[in-house]
Amino acid sequence: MSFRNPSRRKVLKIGAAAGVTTLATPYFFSRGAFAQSMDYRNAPQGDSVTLGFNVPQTGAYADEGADELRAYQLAVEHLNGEGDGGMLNTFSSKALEGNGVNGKKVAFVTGDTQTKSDAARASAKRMIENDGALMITGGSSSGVAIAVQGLCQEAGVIFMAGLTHSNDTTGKDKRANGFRHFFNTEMTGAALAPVLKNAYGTDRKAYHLTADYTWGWSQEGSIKKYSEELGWETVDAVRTPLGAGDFSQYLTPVLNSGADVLILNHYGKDMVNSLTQAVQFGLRDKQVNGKDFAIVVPLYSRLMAQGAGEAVKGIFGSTNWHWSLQDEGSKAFVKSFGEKYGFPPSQAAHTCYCQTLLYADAAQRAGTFRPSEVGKALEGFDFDGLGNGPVLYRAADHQCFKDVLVVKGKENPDSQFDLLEVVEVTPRDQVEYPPELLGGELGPYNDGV
Amino acid sequence: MIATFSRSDWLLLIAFIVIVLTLPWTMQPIGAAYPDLLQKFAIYGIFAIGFNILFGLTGYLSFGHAAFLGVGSYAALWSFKLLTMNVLPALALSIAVAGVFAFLIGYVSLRRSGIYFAILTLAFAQMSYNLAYSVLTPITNGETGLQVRAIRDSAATSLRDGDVRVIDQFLGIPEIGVPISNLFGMKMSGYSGFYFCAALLILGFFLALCISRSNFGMVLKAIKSNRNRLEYTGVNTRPYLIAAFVISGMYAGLAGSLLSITDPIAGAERMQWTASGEVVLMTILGGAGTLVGPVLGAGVIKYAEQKVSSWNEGILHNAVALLPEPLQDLLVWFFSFFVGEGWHLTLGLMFMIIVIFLPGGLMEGFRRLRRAFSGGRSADSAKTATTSTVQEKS
Amino acid sequence: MAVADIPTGETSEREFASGVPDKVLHIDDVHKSFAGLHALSNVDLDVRHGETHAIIGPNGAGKSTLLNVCVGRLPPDRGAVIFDGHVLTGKTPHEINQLGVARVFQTPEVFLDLSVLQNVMVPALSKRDGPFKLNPFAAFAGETEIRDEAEAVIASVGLADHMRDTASSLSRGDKRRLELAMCLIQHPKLLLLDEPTAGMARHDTNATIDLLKRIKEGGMTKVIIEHDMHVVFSLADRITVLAGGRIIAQGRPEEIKNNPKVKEAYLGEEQV
Amino acid sequence: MDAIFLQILNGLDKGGAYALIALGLTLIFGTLGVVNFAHGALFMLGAFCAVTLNRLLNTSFDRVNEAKVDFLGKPLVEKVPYLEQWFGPEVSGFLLDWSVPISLLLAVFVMALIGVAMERGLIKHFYNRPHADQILVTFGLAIVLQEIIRHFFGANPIPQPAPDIVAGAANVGGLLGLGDNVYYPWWRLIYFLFSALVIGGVFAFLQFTTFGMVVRAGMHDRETVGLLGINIQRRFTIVFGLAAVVAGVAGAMYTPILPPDYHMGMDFLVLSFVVVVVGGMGSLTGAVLAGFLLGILQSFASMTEVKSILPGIDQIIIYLVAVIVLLIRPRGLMGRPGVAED
Repeated sequence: MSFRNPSRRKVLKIGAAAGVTTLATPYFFSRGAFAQSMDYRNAPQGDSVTLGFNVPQTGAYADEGADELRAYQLAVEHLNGEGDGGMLNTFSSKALEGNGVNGKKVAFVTGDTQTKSDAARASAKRMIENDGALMITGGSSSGVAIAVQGLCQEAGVIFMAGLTHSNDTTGKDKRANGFRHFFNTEMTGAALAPVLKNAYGTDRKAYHLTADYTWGWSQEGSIKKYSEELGWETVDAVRTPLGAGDFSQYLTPVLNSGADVLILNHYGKDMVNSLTQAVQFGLRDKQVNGKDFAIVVPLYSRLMAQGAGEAVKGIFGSTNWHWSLQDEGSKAFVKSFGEKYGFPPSQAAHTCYCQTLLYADAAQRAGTFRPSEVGKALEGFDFDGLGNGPVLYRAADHQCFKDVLVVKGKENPDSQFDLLEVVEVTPRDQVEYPPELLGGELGPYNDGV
Repeated sequence: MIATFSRSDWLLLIAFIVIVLTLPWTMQPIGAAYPDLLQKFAIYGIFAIGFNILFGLTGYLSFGHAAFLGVGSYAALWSFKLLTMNVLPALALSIAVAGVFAFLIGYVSLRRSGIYFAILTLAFAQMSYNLAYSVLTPITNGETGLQVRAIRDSAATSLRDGDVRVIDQFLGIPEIGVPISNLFGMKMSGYSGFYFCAALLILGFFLALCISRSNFGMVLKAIKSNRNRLEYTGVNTRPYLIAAFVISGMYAGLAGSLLSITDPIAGAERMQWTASGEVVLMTILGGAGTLVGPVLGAGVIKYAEQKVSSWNEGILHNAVALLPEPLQDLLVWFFSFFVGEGWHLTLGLMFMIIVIFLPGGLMEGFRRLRRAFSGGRSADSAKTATTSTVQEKS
Repeated sequence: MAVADIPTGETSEREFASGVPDKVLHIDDVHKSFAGLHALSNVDLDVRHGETHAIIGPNGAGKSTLLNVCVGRLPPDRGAVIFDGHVLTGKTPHEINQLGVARVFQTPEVFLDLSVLQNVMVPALSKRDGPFKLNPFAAFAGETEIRDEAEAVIASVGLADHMRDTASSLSRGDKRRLELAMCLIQHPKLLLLDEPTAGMARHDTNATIDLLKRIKEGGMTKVIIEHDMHVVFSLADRITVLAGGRIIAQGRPEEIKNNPKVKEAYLGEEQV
Repeated sequence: MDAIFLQILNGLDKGGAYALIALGLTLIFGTLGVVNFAHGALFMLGAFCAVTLNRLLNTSFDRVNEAKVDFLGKPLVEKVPYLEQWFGPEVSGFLLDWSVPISLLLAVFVMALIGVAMERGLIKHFYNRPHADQILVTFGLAIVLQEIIRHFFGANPIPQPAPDIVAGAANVGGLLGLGDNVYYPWWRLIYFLFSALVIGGVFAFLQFTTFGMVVRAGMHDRETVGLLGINIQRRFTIVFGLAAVVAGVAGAMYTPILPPDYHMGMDFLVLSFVVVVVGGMGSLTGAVLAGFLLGILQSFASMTEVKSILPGIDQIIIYLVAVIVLLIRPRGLMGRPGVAED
């Protein structure tokens, strides 16, 4: 990622423009301007429109955040007609023409969520209040996503969630101004179950280790629900403290519990550590009840899986997207990302890129950036060509429904990126659920006036 | 009591009020004049002032003050959920709950001093954080954080997911969607929220000034100076320490309450030890034991967290756009270590430099500057400067 | 600060007949040993009202231990210390001070960060307001009466010019004066002085003797632990000699001067 | 029964790591009187010595393999380690496999250097400053160190596998005649032995050498030792170096158990302080004792049987024990009065 890369520099300069202009504008003037067009919050005044990219730049998910930021910059480039256009060329909607959105150049500001709700909200508020951002996107954990989504609802801007896997984001805590492209634990459960059945049969005893917070519980619940439907028995579900580091004291009881499957409802560093250590304890090579012992990691992240190294081999899990997919959209995205940065994009990068494109497309189709109009353009939107096959943005809960990938740690990887192989693409209709299932209420749109 | 303020105290108070109230204008050139950051300046200023009452005056280093901040936030949120969206009950409840919590923790922790005290407070705060994140989720809503919700339809909905707000319902205050915290109808977001926080900051500063100038404050300073001597002077230091601990806990509770008032969500990470560390850093950065220092330190750290972290390479390039290309690249390359994602590095370096060269924090830096400017004139003025140091500190 | 951690032992306050009414301090059969070593054994001592009582003895005689037992820092293994009808044994230092016992330390202990005036105000207020008073709004700056008195006491010890200086800027001798002022403002019934001239130059020592003599004229009861015989014989009305934790002699200065036992105990010590 | 035996093993293993970090921390505190908040960062730096060695061994040149394609469909550019080129795959494979144990050599050297540089350049100026200043400056240093590491190695954990031969689990039950159901990872057993060795070594060093005697005397009464005309300053530097080396090798050896990332130092910092304080500031035996005690208690508190009685106990056990110990024994298990109380 060299600073000499000319195209990147150009984007950066445009990206910075918004920040600097607002920096120099006394707030009374900008408030005055705002007052003149009391249309909606942060209605763009000049010839550019500012988006806010709120990603973790410090803390455990900093690498994931950095990858998200790369994807955002790429998306902005493509929207402004630079680079090779990426998935704009394969996107089923042809509203965008590569000359910005609604005739305005796309600029952006960035912020650091630190993977903390408080910091993320503060950062988003800065982008809304100070930098005039009219859409916030990003994030690498569900707590943060829900917190920022709530904020955007109050402030009256659109929130396009980044990597957030908890059901609550578009369930209990859904908001009219918030949209999610990423999948959730419910879909993971539905997608994994048939694969697990094929691989391990219906007579299995599962032992859960679950990160002791909302996402972990939600994941554990979904897997239990679907695996028990298969006929699996849940031997025990043990909660582990977030950031436990050493999981040995939770792993040793597994050995003598009579279980023959270990399900690690962990993400990030917890997943890396618990998986590495589980393999060290010989769980992957054991025989129990006359069967090979199996480990399952419901939510995989390739970036994080790199940290577990060899330990991921043969371990099943689910993922939103993977760079090895061979559809046109994925290929176009991998190509333009890979040529710019020298390595393939992660699923976090993919979902963030898609969200930016989807937002821009909706605004273009709506002909305005007004949140309620953009939202309506997204609601019930059917599209294709963004790497996941045909997708629906469901109106009832602002959740995308698409095929879910079931992946497995690759036995003989070709390169450091080649860690996972797609074993099954669970079709969309198998992972769909009624919107009432997860509760919550969207409420009305808020345009911020 | 007010009669006991010296002229310089009055000047200090007036200057403080003027500076705080004009922040929306004076902060413009550095891009910090927007409501959220201004609110944070005021809120963390209150937190740091309160922390300084314990640490700056008595010298007891608590590593667990974030626990009171967190408890205050949760208390305010529950007041919103159960009673009313009016902020006054929330404020009162937060301060009271934080005070009680601080009393319990202080009563136990203050049996020890020095590092042992620091670790005890750290242990209590970490226990609060760990429990709030996991098993206490019914009260705290764990990772997601406690939020204000619409009035619930039936008693079957849990209180986390649906509110009751008995006072508002009784008064028949209408609600559309999720309501906003308010002070008798004035909403507490944006600039009105800032001025509300600013008013409380000024009040908090005034109280701290009173305490600092009072006999009570003098005894606290004597504890820091020589606790053993104080015991032989007939003073029972333990209740003084507990009182200081509770007062500073209540300040933290107030700050936590304001966090919830300006932004109605409360998360457990507010209680983490790093959050406790942050207020220590603010206080030391500005100057422990001084009145203005902690507020200044809070401002600097919040500014770094919000603004320095947002300066990406693009903004850097614009900042040095007038320079020739290679030089630009070099400068941008160099500074990109310290801004954007590198802002933690800046913070770390800043602390090292301050602690190594300016043990009295930024306030000592200002004093030295002042002395350097006045020192040239006469030996007398140098002496006044030293005595005014005492004045300032006392 | 370690005081609070020391087990306080028997704290029940027994009724003690104060015996002779002019006895201010009565040390009754005090024993104290550290790890089997007898620091004090069988110590009986009476201090009369208004007298200056010196306790002398060679190094390790148990002088400091005795003082520490008196101020509540060390609990005795046996026996009791009765002051003015109160049993001091088991009381905390601040309680003992509130009863009217003030103490000057071996190395001057003052509040280094506070000004001279504040250093004196702290004991003045603790005398007036008791061991704890929570009123964050009351400031002595507004209370002329008590402040005037403090300023007078400071002037009386010769620190009038340093009223607003921080204590840390004072010389060692001045710190000692300040510490004395801190005790005097409380008008204690009993003043305990632990080697008040230790480490001082002759000039400062003489100045301190003068100061203490002036206090003596005020009729305050004092117990001095001292090494320097010059000081002892300048000030003391009565002297108790400790050696090996026991009292070996007691009496007026001239009696002590000629006591063979005392000479024996001090054999080899240059000062006698 | 097996379960309890395994939890004891877990506790010993965890305790070994805690004790190693706490040992250096309390050594620095006891001799130099400095509260070193950068000690976690030293642990992290040690771990990154292992990563660095691995990277060095993997230093490679590009070779285009026309037969394969990369993710963009271009000919695959393979990275060929120079080692492989020079010594053949067998030697390089062996070196890479054993890189973690080999990295101990690097860690000893690098950490001694870092330790001495840190003491000479920064710490010695803080001997007479208040503990709060020491905490802050070393905390600042810790942030700086970890940000530098992040700059070069990123934020994600980096796997460092143990040598193949000890990568799996040992049939401990079989070895001890407890039946065939008790397996424990070889590397963790090695780590426990390793920590016992290092602890023993440090104790022997302090107990049986003249240097150690002076240091112990210095821990007891610094002024007197200084008065004896012994150059205690130079010894302090060496002690700090020693503490850094202990933390460093502890970190390097821990990498197969916990893939290192830039933040791991902070994660261990609070914990190691709790261990030191529970043991008693400045007490070496206390630190070791407390390390193992907390490790074992943590393991037991995590058992489902215990958690069902006291929900969430495993989240707070460490802190709870710290509070209880400090309230019953004011200066920790083995602390001396007057130390670190102001």
